[in-house]
Amino acid sequence: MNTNISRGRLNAKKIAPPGLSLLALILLSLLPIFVTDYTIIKINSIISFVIIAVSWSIFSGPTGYISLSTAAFYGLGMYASAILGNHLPLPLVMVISGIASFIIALIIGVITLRLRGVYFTIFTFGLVELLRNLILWLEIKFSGTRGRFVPSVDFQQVFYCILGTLAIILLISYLIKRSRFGLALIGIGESEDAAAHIGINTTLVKVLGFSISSFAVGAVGAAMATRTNYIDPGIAFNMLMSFMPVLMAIFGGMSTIPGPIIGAAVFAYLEELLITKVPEYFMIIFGAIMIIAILFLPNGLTGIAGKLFKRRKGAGKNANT
Amino acid sequence: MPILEIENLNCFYGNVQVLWDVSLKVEKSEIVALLGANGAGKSTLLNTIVGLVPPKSGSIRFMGEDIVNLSGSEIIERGISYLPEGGRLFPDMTIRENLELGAYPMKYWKSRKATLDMVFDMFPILKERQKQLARTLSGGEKQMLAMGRGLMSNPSLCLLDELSYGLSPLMASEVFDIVKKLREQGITVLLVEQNVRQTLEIADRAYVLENGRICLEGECCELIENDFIKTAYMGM
Amino acid sequence: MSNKILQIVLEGLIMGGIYALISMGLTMQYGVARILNVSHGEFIMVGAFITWMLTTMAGISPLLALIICMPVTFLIGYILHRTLYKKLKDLTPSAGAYEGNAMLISFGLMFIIQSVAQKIWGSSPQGYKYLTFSFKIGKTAIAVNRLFVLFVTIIISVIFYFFLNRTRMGKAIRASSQDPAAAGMMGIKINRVMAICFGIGAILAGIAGSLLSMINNINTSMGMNYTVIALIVVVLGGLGSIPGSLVGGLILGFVGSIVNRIDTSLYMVVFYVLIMVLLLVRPKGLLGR
Amino acid sequence: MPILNATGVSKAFGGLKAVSQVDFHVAEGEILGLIGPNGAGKSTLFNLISGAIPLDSGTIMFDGVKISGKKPDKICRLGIGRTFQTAQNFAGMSLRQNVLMGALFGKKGQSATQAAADVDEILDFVGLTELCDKQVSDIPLAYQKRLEVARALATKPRLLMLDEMMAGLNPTEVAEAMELVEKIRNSGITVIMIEHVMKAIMSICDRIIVLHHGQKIADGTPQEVSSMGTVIEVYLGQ
Amino acid sequence: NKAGKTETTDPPSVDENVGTEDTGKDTQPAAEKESIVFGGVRSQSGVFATFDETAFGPCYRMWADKVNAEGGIYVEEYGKKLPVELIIYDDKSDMATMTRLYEKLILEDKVDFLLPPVSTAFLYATAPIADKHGYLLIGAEGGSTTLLDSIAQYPGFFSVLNFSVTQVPALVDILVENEIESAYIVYIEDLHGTEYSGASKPALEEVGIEVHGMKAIPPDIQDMTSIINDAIDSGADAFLLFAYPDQNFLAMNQAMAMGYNPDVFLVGPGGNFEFIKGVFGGAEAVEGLMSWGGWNEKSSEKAAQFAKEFLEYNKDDPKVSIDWWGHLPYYTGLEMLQQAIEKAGTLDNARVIEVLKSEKFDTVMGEVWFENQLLASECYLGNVGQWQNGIFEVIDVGENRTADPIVPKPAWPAE
Ligand SMILES: Nc1ncnc2c1ncn2[C@@H]1O[C@H](COP(=O)(O)OP(=O)(O)OP(=O)(O)O)[C@@H](O)[C@H]1O
Ligand SMILES: Nc1ncnc2c1ncn2[C@@H]1O[C@H](COP(=O)(O)OP(=O)(O)OP(=O)(O)O)[C@@H](O)[C@H]1O
Ligand SMILES: [Mg+2]
Ligand SMILES: [Mg+2]
Repeated sequence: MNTNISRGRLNAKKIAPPGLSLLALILLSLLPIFVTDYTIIKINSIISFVIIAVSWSIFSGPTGYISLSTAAFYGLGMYASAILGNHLPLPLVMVISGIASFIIALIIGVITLRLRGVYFTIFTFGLVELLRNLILWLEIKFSGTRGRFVPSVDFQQVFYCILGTLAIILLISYLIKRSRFGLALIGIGESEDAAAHIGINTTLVKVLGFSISSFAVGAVGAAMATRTNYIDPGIAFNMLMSFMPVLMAIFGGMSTIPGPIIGAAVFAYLEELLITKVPEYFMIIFGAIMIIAILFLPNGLTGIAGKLFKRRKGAGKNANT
Repeated sequence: MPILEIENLNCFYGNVQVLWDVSLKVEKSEIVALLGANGAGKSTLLNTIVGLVPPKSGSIRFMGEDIVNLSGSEIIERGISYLPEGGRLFPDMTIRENLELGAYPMKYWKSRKATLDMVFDMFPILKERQKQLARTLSGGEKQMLAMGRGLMSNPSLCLLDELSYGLSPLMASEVFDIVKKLREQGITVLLVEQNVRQTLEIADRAYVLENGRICLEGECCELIENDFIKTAYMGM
Repeated sequence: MSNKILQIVLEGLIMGGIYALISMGLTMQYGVARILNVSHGEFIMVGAFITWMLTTMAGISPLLALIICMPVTFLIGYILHRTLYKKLKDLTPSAGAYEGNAMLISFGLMFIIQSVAQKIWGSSPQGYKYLTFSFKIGKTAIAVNRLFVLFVTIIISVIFYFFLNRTRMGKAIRASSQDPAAAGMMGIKINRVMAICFGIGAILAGIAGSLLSMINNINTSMGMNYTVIALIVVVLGGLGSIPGSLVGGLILGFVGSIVNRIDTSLYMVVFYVLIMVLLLVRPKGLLGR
Repeated sequence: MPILNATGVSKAFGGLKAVSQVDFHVAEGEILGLIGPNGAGKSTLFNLISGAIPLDSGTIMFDGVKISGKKPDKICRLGIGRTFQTAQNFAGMSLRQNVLMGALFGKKGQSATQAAADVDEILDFVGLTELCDKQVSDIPLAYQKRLEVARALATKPRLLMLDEMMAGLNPTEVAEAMELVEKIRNSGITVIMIEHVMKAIMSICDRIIVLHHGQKIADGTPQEVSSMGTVIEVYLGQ
Repeated sequence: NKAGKTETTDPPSVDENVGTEDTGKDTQPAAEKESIVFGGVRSQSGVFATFDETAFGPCYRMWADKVNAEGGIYVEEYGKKLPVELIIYDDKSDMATMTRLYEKLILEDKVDFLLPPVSTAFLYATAPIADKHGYLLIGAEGGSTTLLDSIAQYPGFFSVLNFSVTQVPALVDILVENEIESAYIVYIEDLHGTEYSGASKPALEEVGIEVHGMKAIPPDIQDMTSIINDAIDSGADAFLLFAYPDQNFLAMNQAMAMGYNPDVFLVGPGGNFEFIKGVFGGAEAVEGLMSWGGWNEKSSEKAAQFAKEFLEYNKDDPKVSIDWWGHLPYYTGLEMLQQAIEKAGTLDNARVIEVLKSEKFDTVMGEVWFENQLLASECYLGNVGQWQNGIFEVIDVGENRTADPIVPKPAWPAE
């Protein structure tokens, strides 16, 4: 990609250097040697949130189309795992589930992406509820049951699958951010009309963006279903799953790649910490922390990092003159 | 005593200074025009007068009293009404409701019926269409409504920003007629316009703002012959 | 046959009316104050529990309790806006960022309110009996408490309509929702108006909660369901459109009462299909522009 | 052969016939003025040509290709650029990046290096070089409109549609803008412009079309049109 | 606050425990063992919080305090009584959180024994985890026939609550005895609802009771007018509602309001709680209402004693009220576990499982034992109950009966 683009203002925000991420991934993959099993399980769950938050912000970050459909693809992934898990190895189930999510998102995208703003948001939200109720109804009416067991998979295998997905989604996210496609997504977010009139096929870009951001969610859903052992429509299509990535991305700061990563990691860790240390007051403290964090870090966690950085640079400049 | 007197006003957006030592006076029952290139700071000056942009330094006196630290609604209550660029009507409210909101401060709300009649007298077409939603009006009607709304607070001074913006020539001349009508009603007008010729024809005096500084002022009948104005603002 | 129709209409009106109340409340909060208040349902729950407490413990009539509920919920909403959201607004310059952050704050509020309520009132269902008798029109039994709720909903809606369309504050609210900056130029104190809107949203939620407690049992985790319904209705009707919320709520009520007769468990499925189809046909909601 | 040919173009919003049964053509290399009272349907006509909104009936041919029914990005890539009445820019980006977007996406297979080179040239052409690193939201509205022109030019159009590019300019600035339009035409681009500034329209347009209530009421040289009774009555005034 | 719970917020004691356990729970007889740690993940917030608040929650807290008051559980291996320590986490009613936290209890906190999570679905998800790590798990809330198919896979899994397998036949007997000829069934669309409705329909039809209607309702139902109207129109003698308190209470409220009063009115879980009287303004409101479960002070002396102690223990907490279905078996499960540990003389789960499978235990329910990992059906003190004069009477046909059923049900009280 031409330097003129990456030198510009938008890309000036530090993109996580791929080398550093690679190192982090390698360290993570060596983790099982050093830490306890439960730590792996915990990190596994945190990483799954990171993947979801990063996926979400691939599309919703630049375009401003706030999607609440994460739970739909996550749930589909869980069902894929419950249905296929007995016959196929987990990585394959994840790939199938990811591709299925991609295709379904493609179809949904074609139908919905002419909606704008909150209308799109609510539509995607409705999608989750629709799927939940539809599957519930189908299960009751036709299979006469409601839940399903998910074939269990060794947690280390799940961990490496999740880690692999993380690597893939980070790579995709990084590539998109640097590509013409990523620029088109930003353009759509800034002014969709203008974007269309300078030759950007907005429908195609949006639909593709939406589908790419759904792919990994489906895969993660399939992997994480093996951690819950048992699912039913209420468990698989859980609204909170749709809200989480939004909260995490805003919490971390939306416009950069590290934002959602940090947001998701801090958020998930904090929750785990509170839930085990102060289960009785967890909700109150968690809510209060959220409010305080937003009030004092309105640009998310990475926002303060950016501000500190700028201030130091500014101070340096002043000192020179 | 001038109705509006501004002295050495300096304004900033963040760290960028937009107005530099601006001083101007408006006498009662005058039409004063404010001319200047795009981005010269004309709208900023009006915004500062009505308290939307706080000045860094300088004074703004209205009828002899300093109004720099007053809130927007207090300034309106003192008798200044502001017609922002583009009219800024409430599109999903009727003509009548838009007008009523012009008299929002309690002081005027009580007498809104009487003022309404006065405005309807001035713009009979608004009276006919009281119930029509603002969004469905034509460009010229919108400007009339915006002016009518500005008059609802019985102002002694009207600040008008780019009245003829985007209007057809026919509409534009209608709007200039209305400004003349205001003066006949004894209302003082400070007018920002790009339509320099027509403005100079109806205004009494004018100031020229360039890059945030007043660079020229004078009677309109003189300015219209001024070479600088001719070359810089009338494209001759 | 006519019995069935009467039943369907009444059912639709009663639940639709409550949905409309809830949604109008959310519209006030989102339409003017730009807060997609995810904790809206928690105000419903609080209203319901205040009514329940006053009724069962203090022996007050639920109707009186409903009236007491109004200032209480208003104050909670008003103060929350004057403190939290005002502060957030001062801190977040861009409108888009404010909307996102405001939603996050309301998420935090949701957790806190729900958890505090659970500490006070527990998690089990609660209820009381109010006007649990019926009369008959033809062969149709009509429950008086539900009819009463319908009656109150209509009165509240009418009052609300007059407030918005006829009063000075009402007009200021509508103006602020259409162009807050221009409203400021009219001398409208925009921050106060927003706080009032947030408070009114809370009142409407509180009233809905009160009414729900008269016909249904309540529990401290009931809020989220209603938040979801309100969100959907608000979008269905058209963002920021009060009549839209009213129409949307009623539609939802009627769909419910019709589908209930065909296959109750299909209710939500039909409902979401309907919403999605409607949105595709009218991408800005029924009465949105 | 005309570069653009429209026949029977109509669009209604609800009951309102914003554009009805309009036939017109644009000859290659001309500057065509589009005037008419507020709400006459001028901007709507632009929207129909550029594909921003679908038309109810009629056909529009561009350079022998039927463009009615196509999406805006296709139409842009066929060679029609436009600006909007209220400037639509990528507000969070710098001026340079805005123009770069046009250069990158406006033509198929445009290389990034080529696009970057074009950008500098175009910024210079429209006179925005000095401001090019500023963010859009920091520059005055009139410049934002000029930026739109630059971005449209970056897509390498053969036909450029300008919607009230001169509104809010003072006469001197109008004169500059007129120069720019002529420069654009001289570089081989056909121009359609909507304008209420009569002086500009009368002096640079080769031909003028007048719309009223969505219908074409006049079509001719500036002299012909400005002396027509109906045009004076509904638009120019005395 | 109960003593056991405060200890959960006290990490040092947990950590100490972990430290000692790390040296190898199975290999060395760790002489320093100070307490027996029971860990559980319960829904203390969210939609299922009501389970922990009213069902199993009060039981395990009371049990832990009672055991500790007596000095603890005697474990031969250590040669002394060890006090009970509880680690309870909140899963906020979320399945994924719940399963993960059980893994934390097992892998990180290395608790000695597990306490069950809330509800059937959660139990299903937990059973494989417990089994994988060799822990025993005695389920509390929940149970279902699907369980019977999979229970053998998890040899350390036990269930104490009676469910459709024993309850539906008991109900059918009562209906037959009272010459009920037709029934109208409403059920919630979930495991519980499908199971009970699925089991009831053939059972009723087999004895010649006609099923006039069978309607599924979603959990978030707001209005049951149409269902009540349909039930009225069907003219069925019995109205059977297999749902949870939320739906049950809504149906009761609407039935009262609409004057629907069939001969038999039975609701699923919810009808068996003491607090139901308060919800409808007094005992007379629920007179004649049937529900699942069934034990009361008349069932046995031990049951009476338990009820007394339970009320005494929870008298300061208005949120807790007695459950005339589950509380007795839940508490029984805990007592069985305690006695099994004492009998095994070790904290080794595998050995305790053996004891649980083979021995009989003396509990508040009398002498009880497991049969195929379920509490033997003879052990239960009742399967169907009916409110009569403010008492939840057992009306099973047979010796458990504490009062004759009142059929037809008396009218709902007038306002
Ligand atoms: N909210 C704002 N934040 C930052 N800069 C601003 C803001 N509003 C205006 N400016 C800048 O201040 C300067 C003066 O703007 P102003 O709108 O007052 O000009 P104007 O004379 O009214 O121009 P126009 O004829 O385009 O209306 C311009 O450079 C403009 O970009
Ligand atoms: N998207 C739309 N929905 C509904 N009505 C519309 C829409 N766009 C335009 N209109 C209406 O169509 C008519 C023509 O509008 P248009 O914008 O084309 O006018 P115009 O000739 O460009 O006027 P102006 O000179 O004021 O810009 C107007 O009455 C306008 O209100
Ligand atoms: Mg201006
Ligand atoms: Mg136009």
